[in-house]
Amino acid sequence: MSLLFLIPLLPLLGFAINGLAYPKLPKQIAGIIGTIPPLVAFALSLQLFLNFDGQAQILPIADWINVGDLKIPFAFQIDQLSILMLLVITGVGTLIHIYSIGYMSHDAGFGKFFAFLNLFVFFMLILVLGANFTVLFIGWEGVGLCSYLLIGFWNQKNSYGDAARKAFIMNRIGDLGFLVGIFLLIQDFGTTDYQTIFAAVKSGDYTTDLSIIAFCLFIGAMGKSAQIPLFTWLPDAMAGPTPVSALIHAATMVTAGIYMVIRANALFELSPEVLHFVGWIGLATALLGAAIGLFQNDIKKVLAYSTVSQLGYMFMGLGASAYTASFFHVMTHAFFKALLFLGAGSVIHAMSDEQDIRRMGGLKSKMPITFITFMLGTIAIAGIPPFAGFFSKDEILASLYHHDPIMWGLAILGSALTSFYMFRVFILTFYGEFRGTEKQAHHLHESPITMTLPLIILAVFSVGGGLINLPHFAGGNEFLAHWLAPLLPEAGEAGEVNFLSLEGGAPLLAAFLPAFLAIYVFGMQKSVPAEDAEVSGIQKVIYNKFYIDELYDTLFVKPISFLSNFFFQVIDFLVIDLFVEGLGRFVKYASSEFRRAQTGNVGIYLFCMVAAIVVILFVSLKSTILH
Amino acid sequence: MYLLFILLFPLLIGSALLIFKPKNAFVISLAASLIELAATAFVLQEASLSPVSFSAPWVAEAGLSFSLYVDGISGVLIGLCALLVPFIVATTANTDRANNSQFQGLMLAMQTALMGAFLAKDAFLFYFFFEASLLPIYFLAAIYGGENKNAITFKFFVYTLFGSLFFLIALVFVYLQTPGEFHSADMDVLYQTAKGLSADQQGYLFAAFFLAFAIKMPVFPFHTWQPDTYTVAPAQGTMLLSGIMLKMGTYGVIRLVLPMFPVGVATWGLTASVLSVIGVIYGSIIAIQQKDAKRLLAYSSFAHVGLMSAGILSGSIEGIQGALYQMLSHGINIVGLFFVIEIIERRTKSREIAQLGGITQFSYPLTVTFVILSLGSVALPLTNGFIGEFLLLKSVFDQNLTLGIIAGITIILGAVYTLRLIQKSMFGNVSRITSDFADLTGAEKAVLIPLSALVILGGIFPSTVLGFSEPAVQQLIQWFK
Amino acid sequence: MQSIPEIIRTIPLTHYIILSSALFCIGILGVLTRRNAIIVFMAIELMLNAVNLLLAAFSSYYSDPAGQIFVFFIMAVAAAEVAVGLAIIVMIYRNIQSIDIGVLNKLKN
Amino acid sequence: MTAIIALSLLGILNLFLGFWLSRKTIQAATLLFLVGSMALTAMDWNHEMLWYGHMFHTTNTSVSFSLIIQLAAFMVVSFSKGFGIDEEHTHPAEYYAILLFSVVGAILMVSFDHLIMFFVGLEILSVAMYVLTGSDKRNLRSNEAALKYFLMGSFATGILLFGITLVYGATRSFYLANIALAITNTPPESTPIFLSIGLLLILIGFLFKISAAPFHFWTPDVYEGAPTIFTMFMSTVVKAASFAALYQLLNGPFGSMYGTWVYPIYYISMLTLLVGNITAVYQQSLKRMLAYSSISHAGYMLLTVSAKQVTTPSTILYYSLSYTLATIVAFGVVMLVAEYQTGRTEKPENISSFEGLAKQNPGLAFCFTIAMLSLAGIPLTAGFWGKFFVFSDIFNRHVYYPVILAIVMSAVGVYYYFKGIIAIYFKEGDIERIELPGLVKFAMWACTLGTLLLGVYPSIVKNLF
Repeated sequence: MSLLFLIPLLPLLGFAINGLAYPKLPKQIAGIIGTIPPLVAFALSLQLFLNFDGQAQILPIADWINVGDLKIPFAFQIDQLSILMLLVITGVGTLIHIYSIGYMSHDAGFGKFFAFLNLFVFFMLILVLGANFTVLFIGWEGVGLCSYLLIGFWNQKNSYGDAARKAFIMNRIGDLGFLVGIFLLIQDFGTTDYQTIFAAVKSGDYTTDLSIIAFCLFIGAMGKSAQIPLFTWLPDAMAGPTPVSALIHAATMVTAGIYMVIRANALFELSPEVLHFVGWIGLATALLGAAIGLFQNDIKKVLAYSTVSQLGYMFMGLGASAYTASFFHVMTHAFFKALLFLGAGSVIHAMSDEQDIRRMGGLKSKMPITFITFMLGTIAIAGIPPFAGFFSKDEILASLYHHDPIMWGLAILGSALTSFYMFRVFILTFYGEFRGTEKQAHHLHESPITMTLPLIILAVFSVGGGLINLPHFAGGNEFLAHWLAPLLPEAGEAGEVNFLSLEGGAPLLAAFLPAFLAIYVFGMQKSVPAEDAEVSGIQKVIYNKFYIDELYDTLFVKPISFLSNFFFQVIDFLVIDLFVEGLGRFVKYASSEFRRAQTGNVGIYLFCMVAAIVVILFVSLKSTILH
Repeated sequence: MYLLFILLFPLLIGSALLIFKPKNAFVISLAASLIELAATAFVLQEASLSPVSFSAPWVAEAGLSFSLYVDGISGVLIGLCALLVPFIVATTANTDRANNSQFQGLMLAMQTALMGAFLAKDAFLFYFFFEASLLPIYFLAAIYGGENKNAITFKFFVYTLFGSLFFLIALVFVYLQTPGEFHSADMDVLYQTAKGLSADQQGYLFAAFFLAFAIKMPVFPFHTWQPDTYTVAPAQGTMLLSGIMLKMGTYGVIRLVLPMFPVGVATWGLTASVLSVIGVIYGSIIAIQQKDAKRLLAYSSFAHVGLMSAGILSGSIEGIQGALYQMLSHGINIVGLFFVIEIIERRTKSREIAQLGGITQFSYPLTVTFVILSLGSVALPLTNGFIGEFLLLKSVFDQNLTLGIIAGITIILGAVYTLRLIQKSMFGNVSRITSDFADLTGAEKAVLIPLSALVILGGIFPSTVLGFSEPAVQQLIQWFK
Repeated sequence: MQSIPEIIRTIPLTHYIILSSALFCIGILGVLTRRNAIIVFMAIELMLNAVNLLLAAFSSYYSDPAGQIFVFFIMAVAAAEVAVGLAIIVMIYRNIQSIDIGVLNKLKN
Repeated sequence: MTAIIALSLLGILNLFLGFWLSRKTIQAATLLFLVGSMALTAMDWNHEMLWYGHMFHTTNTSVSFSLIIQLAAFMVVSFSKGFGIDEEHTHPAEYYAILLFSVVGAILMVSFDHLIMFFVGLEILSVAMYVLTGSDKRNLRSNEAALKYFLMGSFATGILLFGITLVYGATRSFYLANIALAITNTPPESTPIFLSIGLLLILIGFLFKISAAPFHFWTPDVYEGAPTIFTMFMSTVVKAASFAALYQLLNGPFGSMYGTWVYPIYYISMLTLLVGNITAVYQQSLKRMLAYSSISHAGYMLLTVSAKQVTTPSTILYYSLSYTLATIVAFGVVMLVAEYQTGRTEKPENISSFEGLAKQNPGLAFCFTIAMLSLAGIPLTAGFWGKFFVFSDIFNRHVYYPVILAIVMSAVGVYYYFKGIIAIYFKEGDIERIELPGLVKFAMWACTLGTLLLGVYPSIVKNLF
């Protein structure tokens, strides 16, 4: 336990060394310095996990903000939830670090990249370790920063920079909501400590409407976890190097919102209307993401929309109070989505940075390890048993079935779409003829061991990840559910599933049928998606992401730019300043008029004097004279 | 006695520079400001145990005394002033201003005026320095400024002076209500006296006081002098203005307005807060489309200070502590940011954002420090700006929910314009004028790196400062309530 | 044989006041209406004489010599003023061959 | 008191010295005489005495004002090297003698206890000023100024005298103490109406002397037309003496008629502030601008007079001193630069003639700046405290509107005073180094340092009494 502080500290140290020594440090050393901290942190987390006695512990590190009655310490909380998150972050993180050694080996900013990655791991660990909402907020914004830095990693390209800014700003919109939530918590409970707040909530010791607080916190989650309406940054975030997409925009950071809702489940449980809202937002996002994913041709974009969609599933689960199921999906998703991204990265690496699946095909033989692992990932995400994705998604669906059948039905639809577009990508990439250029064909090669090793490890987890919470019917003991039980409310979990019923059968059908359809269309018919110009109709609308970016541009960006110019040029210069300057001008004008009284003629001067004398005498003595 | 030293020492050296015009003005000035820093640190050390004061008769027949006082509140400000001036002096290194004894002398003279305003215990002494500070900065800006400097600096001078005259008249009014044959302008006595005034009087007096400070800060709609002046003044002048001088306004509200006119604040505080918050949003929105980097920062400073003002007017401990902390942070950040722009301007002769780009390829340290300073400015957690803005937003939020949320939008807009500035200048393609951008010199690093370190340290260890100011603020709040 | 003050007192004081006020006002009107510097100056002298008259009257009524002594002072000072004033007027006449006060408006605004 | 006798005799002596001695020596002798008379004046400090059948009264107040007047005269004489270069037509000894005589008049004005004494003092001062104004005989502007001043001045004297006469008629005395007694002992209903009329006419006579609007019309013309060195004298000595006398009258014998005189003063001071400050903004000639500035300062000082506080005399004293010091430097610099620019530019007294002064003449520029700041009432200078004391005096009366106007107007004041500063520092111009004689330098720096000293530590003067 005493070594706990090392877990976040090591990545910070790695960041400091790599960041300060950046241009001078040789790449090999930078890679090692970057990779060791998460590795050691993983080992420490594992040790923590194994020695955990079931009692949540608060580890105060230092005083932070102490003002009046408000005391916000730097403190870590070790409990079931944070330990699991530690494992996922450091585990997946380590693999991605290893992968990056290979993937980024040709990049000039190698050391900087590792520095940023370490910094990200640091902030992510702070996020999950924090014992209060404010420390969580440090991590929350910190990962946003790293996300910004890493998306814009190749900073010469302006569009990457734009994507990075978009991510940061959209996250900040959510963060404002989160911040308001924190303020409300402080107003009500005088603190942001989890334990104090949740204890007070459970004992009914609060005055304000908890649903407002929960809603504000959820706005934060919408930003961070890319839910409608704040999701558009995530697909753009694919501008970053692929390992970043895997780590930040699939496995860890984007699930912070889910982590936070689970963490604050006591609050959300008492705000059923907010939970309802969460569920519907999740559902809408899941469907929207999946729909857009259907027609994307950029391999990373597909995966990005898939992430948006999967995050939607997790929120749906939360909306149905199925916290375990959602968290289960967080974990399995971390495995298979990281795997898919890394696989995609491996493909892109081999294809000399080509990302369009219409230019790929037939890579199966050239890149066997990538092929196999990618396939396993695809199966997992499609929800085909007995892979990890099946169990976690099925659990969410099962709880939805009891919660709200309509949502369940739509979720099944989304699941079918997922299965279809994932197989579409998979087939188009690995089967058929190679459709790229000669030069690319010449370059094709399997990735180095540093890249394939993480793929293999992740593939193993994607296949067997379901074991973590293997339901009873499959011979498991629902480890995750038991493990998390102390932190969660009693009810909300689904019971046994019967595969012959609608409840059990529909998900299976939704996983298999679209898969076959995709295999048929793209594998057997060998059809290839049309070029951009040929797309039309509804497909074009979907391909262009329903023009949501354009909508936001018209609704927010343009008006604010207009306002900015308007305020600057009109209000500032013409209204306010005119008034200020006008006063000066008025004085000058008055002056030019006043001086005309000074005619230079003594006669007039004397006349004025006499007139003034008469007036003074008259006014002063008026009353006396009248009496 | 130490207080007298830290007050007069810069002036002494400054006037010596102005009169004798030595060749090596830079070394003298830097040494003087460092000695000042050391002496101030010593005073603050003392003040952390109990308030330090100094008093001498001044205009006895008018009840005015030359009394200086350092408690938790003024301590933060004199600390800020003593801390920043060496950096500001150091920014002149290797330029033609370095050994310009007039320039250095005026800066040191300015320091005395600023220190004086923060140290004063007697309200008239405060006013005295409050206005006197206008002179050195006016000359700095008007002699060394850029295009159209005469009209702009003149407007600045007249405008701010105009505001402070209302402050003076209101101050005289309260002062004349104080007991005793000769009256007294000691702040404690003024607090006591002003509290006994009628609600109407408090309202008027609040307006008169706030007007002066609102112009100085500035608060919407009294800000139109500010972007022009910041843009036209030489970088060091802008740093002095934005880093330290505008804090005289916020400090004045904390020191004088809150304890003197609790009823006035209760009646009119919300109106003033609303104006401040309008300024926050208004300034941020304008900053988004600015073409001139310096003007962008000017508007951002305008936005930041609006939040401080709103926080202070909430009258809560978070608001005041947050404002104090934010004054410190904002001072550090804005000085650093203006220096970055100055460095860019020195090398490219341009501040036009659209003409820059790709600087990171030539100067990694500049990019890193710039980003860190900007992050402080956008209030990212673990930077100094976060502590201040967190507390300020919370206080505004507690006072009025809607206002708090509107003020909170600043964290979004702040990110918008700051990131735009970073991207257009540091990242992207190299432009014609940045193509031979030289890396930072040692002297430039010596300013930017410590400032960046302070940004981060300030975000991690705020309790050093917050703890220092807490007793004094508690006392103020007790009185206010 | 009545003394001069007694003779003066045979007329009510009010009459003196009215008379000298009238004289004074005539002087003022003269100042206002005339453009010749000499005549303006004469009108001013008339005002002073109105004052002298009134002082003498008061002095007699109150049997207080101070008022009459003041008259002497006024006369002396007026003489000095005349000396300076005429010198100034002569000086101007030498320069512009005119003593019309309306002509003198080089200094204005 | 012995000072006035000494000064009169020395003035005559001066005339004789003029036959034998050179200009320089006479200047030195005059300065010496002034120092001597100041010493004599100072000897009366803390010796309150009545002289000449109680017509002349030395108190600490009168001694301080006398000292200020002589100090001003001393500074003016120090600056006077350039006057009357034209040896053929001018006789410097005469002007120095007239200056000394007028100082006698001014001292009488601040120490009188009897209206005859007051009248004599006033006329000595005024007649001397008429002469000095017209002393540049060949210059038509000087002629015009002299005639205007003379006509209007003697007109105002007439008004004043009529007022004195009416007061005499109502109170049967010229002694201030007796007048006061008579006024307080007469029941209001039996007070003749001409007492009030007399008081108001006296007041108007004063308002003319201190150039309060609308009796200010002579000021800009005369100040501009007169040789600068005498403008300097006029604007300082005449003003200080008149204010001291006005205060003495209004707060002494007429103190109980507060209600009669205070309202005219309020309105007139507001009008004066408005006219003086606003009109000054447009002026191109620095000299004329300073004339309007002098009008506006009269407005501030009038406010103090109306306050009728215990502190009022010391406020007037302080204000007069700070105004005197600043004005002397301001006119002094105007004079020096205009002299330099004569022949070089069309209008040597215009602001444009001052552009770029600071480059070669930093000392001159600095002194001028301090003077302008002091006139504008910026802290660190004496002018700030002057305004401060005025405001606090008037506030004690719970009078607000005039003060608010005064505040607004002082912001306007900053506007035009800074035009001068901007011109000398920030405008391009090619003024070479102007060589200053030692005395001028001394006087200039003495005034400047005095301004700064008073600005930092006003108590030296403010708590004299």
